[in-house]
Amino acid sequence: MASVIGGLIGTLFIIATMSMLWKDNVFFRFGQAAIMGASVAHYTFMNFQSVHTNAIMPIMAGNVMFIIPVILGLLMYSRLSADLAWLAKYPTSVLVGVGTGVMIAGTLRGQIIDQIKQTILDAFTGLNGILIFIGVVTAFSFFIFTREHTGALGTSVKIGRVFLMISLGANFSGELVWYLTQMIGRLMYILNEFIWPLLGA
Amino acid sequence: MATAKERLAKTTRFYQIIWALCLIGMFIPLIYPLGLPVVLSEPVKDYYKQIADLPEGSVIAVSFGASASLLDEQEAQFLATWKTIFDYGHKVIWYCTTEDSPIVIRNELEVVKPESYGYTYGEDYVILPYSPLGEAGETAFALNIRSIYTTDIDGTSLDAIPLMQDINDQSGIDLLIFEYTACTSIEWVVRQWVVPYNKPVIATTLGCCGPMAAPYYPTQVQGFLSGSGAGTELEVVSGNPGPGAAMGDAKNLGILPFLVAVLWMNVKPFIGKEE
Amino acid sequence: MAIFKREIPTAVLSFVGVVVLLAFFTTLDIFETLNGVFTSWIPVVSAASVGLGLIYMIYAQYMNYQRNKNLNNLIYLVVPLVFFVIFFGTALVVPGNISSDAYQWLYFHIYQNVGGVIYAVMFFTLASSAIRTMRLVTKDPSGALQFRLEAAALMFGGLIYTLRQIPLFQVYLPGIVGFGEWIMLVPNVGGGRAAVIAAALGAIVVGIRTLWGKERTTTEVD
Amino acid sequence: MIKTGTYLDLLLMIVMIAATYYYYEKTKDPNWRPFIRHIPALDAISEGVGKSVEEDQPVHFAMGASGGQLYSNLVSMTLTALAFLRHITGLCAEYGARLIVHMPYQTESIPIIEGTAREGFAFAGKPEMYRRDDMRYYGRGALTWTQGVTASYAEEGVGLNLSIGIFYSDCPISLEMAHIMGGMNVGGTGRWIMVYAFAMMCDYVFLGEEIYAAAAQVSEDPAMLSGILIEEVGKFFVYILLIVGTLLAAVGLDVASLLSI
Repeated sequence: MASVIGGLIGTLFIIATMSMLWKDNVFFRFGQAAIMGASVAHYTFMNFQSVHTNAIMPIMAGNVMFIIPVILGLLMYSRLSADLAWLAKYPTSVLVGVGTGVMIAGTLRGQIIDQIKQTILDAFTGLNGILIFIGVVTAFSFFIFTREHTGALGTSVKIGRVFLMISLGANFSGELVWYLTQMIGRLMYILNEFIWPLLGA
Repeated sequence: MATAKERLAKTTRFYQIIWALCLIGMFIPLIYPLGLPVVLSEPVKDYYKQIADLPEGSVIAVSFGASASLLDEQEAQFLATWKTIFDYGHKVIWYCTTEDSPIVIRNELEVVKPESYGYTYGEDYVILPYSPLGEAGETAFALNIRSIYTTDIDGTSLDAIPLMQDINDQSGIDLLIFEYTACTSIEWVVRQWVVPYNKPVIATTLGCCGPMAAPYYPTQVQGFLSGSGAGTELEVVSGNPGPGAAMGDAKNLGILPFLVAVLWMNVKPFIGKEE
Repeated sequence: MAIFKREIPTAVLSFVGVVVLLAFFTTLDIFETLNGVFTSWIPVVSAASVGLGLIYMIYAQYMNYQRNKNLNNLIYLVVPLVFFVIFFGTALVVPGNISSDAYQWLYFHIYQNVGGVIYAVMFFTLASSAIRTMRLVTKDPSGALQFRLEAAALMFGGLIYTLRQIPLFQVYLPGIVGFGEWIMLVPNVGGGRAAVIAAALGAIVVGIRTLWGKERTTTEVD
Repeated sequence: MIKTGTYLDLLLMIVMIAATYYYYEKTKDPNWRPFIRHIPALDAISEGVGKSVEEDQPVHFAMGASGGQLYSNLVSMTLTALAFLRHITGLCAEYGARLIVHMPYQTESIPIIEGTAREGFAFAGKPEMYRRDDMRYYGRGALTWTQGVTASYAEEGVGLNLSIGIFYSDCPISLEMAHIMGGMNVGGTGRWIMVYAFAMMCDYVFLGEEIYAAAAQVSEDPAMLSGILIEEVGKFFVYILLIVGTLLAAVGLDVASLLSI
């Protein structure tokens, strides 16, 4: 019975959210507000638990280095006070500094040089490789901003935009079928958690 | 000339009919399965091969960034991957990088039952708790696992877990499986695992992220599963049936009204129909 | 005092960032060690500051309601709080925490369910916009038919890759799998790789500006 | 001391730092105005504002449900959106069009967004056109934002809808609704994965990185302008590597090893 009730509640939430497609209404808003509270609760709990497991427990065990990130994390809350908000700049600086450092380090090789290397190697592997090479060279020319796209550059950009558009089409398709799967998943939920148990199947 | 509101009403009605037809199309195969076969793609075959070709007993780390809301898209991938790993007798370290991952992985292992493959927790597999690693955390993990995790998900010290005795950093890991749901996060693994250590990496992700992972395949990321369709393919190639088959079935009829509508809109100008 | 508010935070930012970069480029152990320390702090700092989201949410919904006291804004103020208490309370109080049956029930039937259906809704709106825009030929104001090359390329990539993902077409449309794979692994890689390199250069420019202390948001926004 | 396998990375890094220094010095000259190519979608913005006035419809500005990120690596997109907000307030003040701003859910960005709009109107000599009621906030969550924005489009009408910033799955719905309401969509995002939605649904689109160049043009902000030029130096480097590498590979040299130094 508990599972049928769960299924019923879940189904009502699904219908409330889906009802937006027909018309904006109070049930849709209720569903959205509920998930807002639930997700913040889940995130808050899990992150506090993470601080406890991955920082407080090591500190208790004598690994005092973890005191620093805990203090930095707490300094973030100074943003709540207009006078003390500047203190939050310290943890932000560490977050941004480390984030930027690790990003730049890997980007140079992983997303620029290795991509160039692969493009060159592809060019000698056959027709498909040549197409990839042409695609990269021409599509990249679209991102040149200090020259007007006329003459040879203009032609290159026109070809490049076709490659970019095919790439965008593939993105669209991946997204569409993903959303379709999500809908099917929810229909399966309604069947398996509500309708079949209700019918005793 | 119709007003904006009239136009809105008319357009919306047309779309609502298509939507309803799509919904009906999805429902039918869920009740009367079609059971169509699937055809395998290269990134999925390579993904499978990476796991299958490892020597038995190799250590696989799974950077597990699952989201509960997106399980419809990824559950088939996950279940088939875990079963494949167990089939080949590899050891696994899951480390949870999103708030949902600990719950998702525990629930899935209840379904897959590692014990039925002769696995023992702590010796053959281990789950590390949630920590919001992000890109910097991936760097730290690769450098020194214990700088991020000192215990497993149950609070047992890593030093007391047999599997973790000799594994301190990336050098103890033979293959990384990177699970992510924000398409650009594939860059993290390229930057923090592939560039500095040239570590073999395969990825599991959403359908929309596949085209964005493709530029890194097959040299930087050796294989990837993108979307539930790839999950279904892995079920087939690994011989481990799962929830992907039913999903695939429902897609068949669910997408048809959309395709017909696109076709109709393209034919319309030629038969003189109004916009 | 101003130095503590601006110059020192900027110096901290530059210092940690440059250390991480030096760890990547040099073989000196000191940088490698510091890199390990700094990067291991990040998850703890992020996790410890997550409560801010909760406070911001309550404050923003409250202000919104104050600005416009209607039913919708009241719902947005009260309902999240109620569900927050239910979820957080269950996770905290019930034995077993998030592994307890009670939390699993809430998680499975409400959290996962509503979270999932949000994306399901998108299928319909995305489909309708595609129906509208995926047209090879349109009529110009004079009534003449015009072929649109770029729209055709987008449609070509989109539809072929869609058909490739649907089992029905995999079975009854021979070659569609190979064709779909080709779209993804050849023209998509051509265009996508160019976009990856361009975006990477953009990220490096912002990154250098940030480490240099010239990025406005990190230096001026309080 | 330098790690093997990072020489080329280091070279590129030095090139980019040198370019940053060079162009930073350039920005000290108040008359420095580098050439940036014409971006067609830019003209469409003023055309759209004019259309809004003619049709007596409001101009909408959206920077994405999650478009107020100040502390992530997407911050440059937030700044870009703010540059456009400043630009559109100026145009609305000039043409006398009503502007509705749909703010993102990151509350920390609200002061800077409101400040930018207020400043924009004040600078154009029409401070009274800044209306707090038209600065909309919809609470946390992408779908509540999408729903609030689409409801606003439906109830208040759309002349021009300028959507620029950080967009996730929110834009397919909002752009579609603006179009259905007869609005003119102009916009773009730097998140490549969502660019398809803009390409499909906008009358005029900024494709990917174009938003940065366009923002630099409309803001005439030296920092933004120099950013574009520094990137161009990087692009030049990329082309050099591509050309030289291909030539060397063509004569039979082991380019894979050469590019791995």
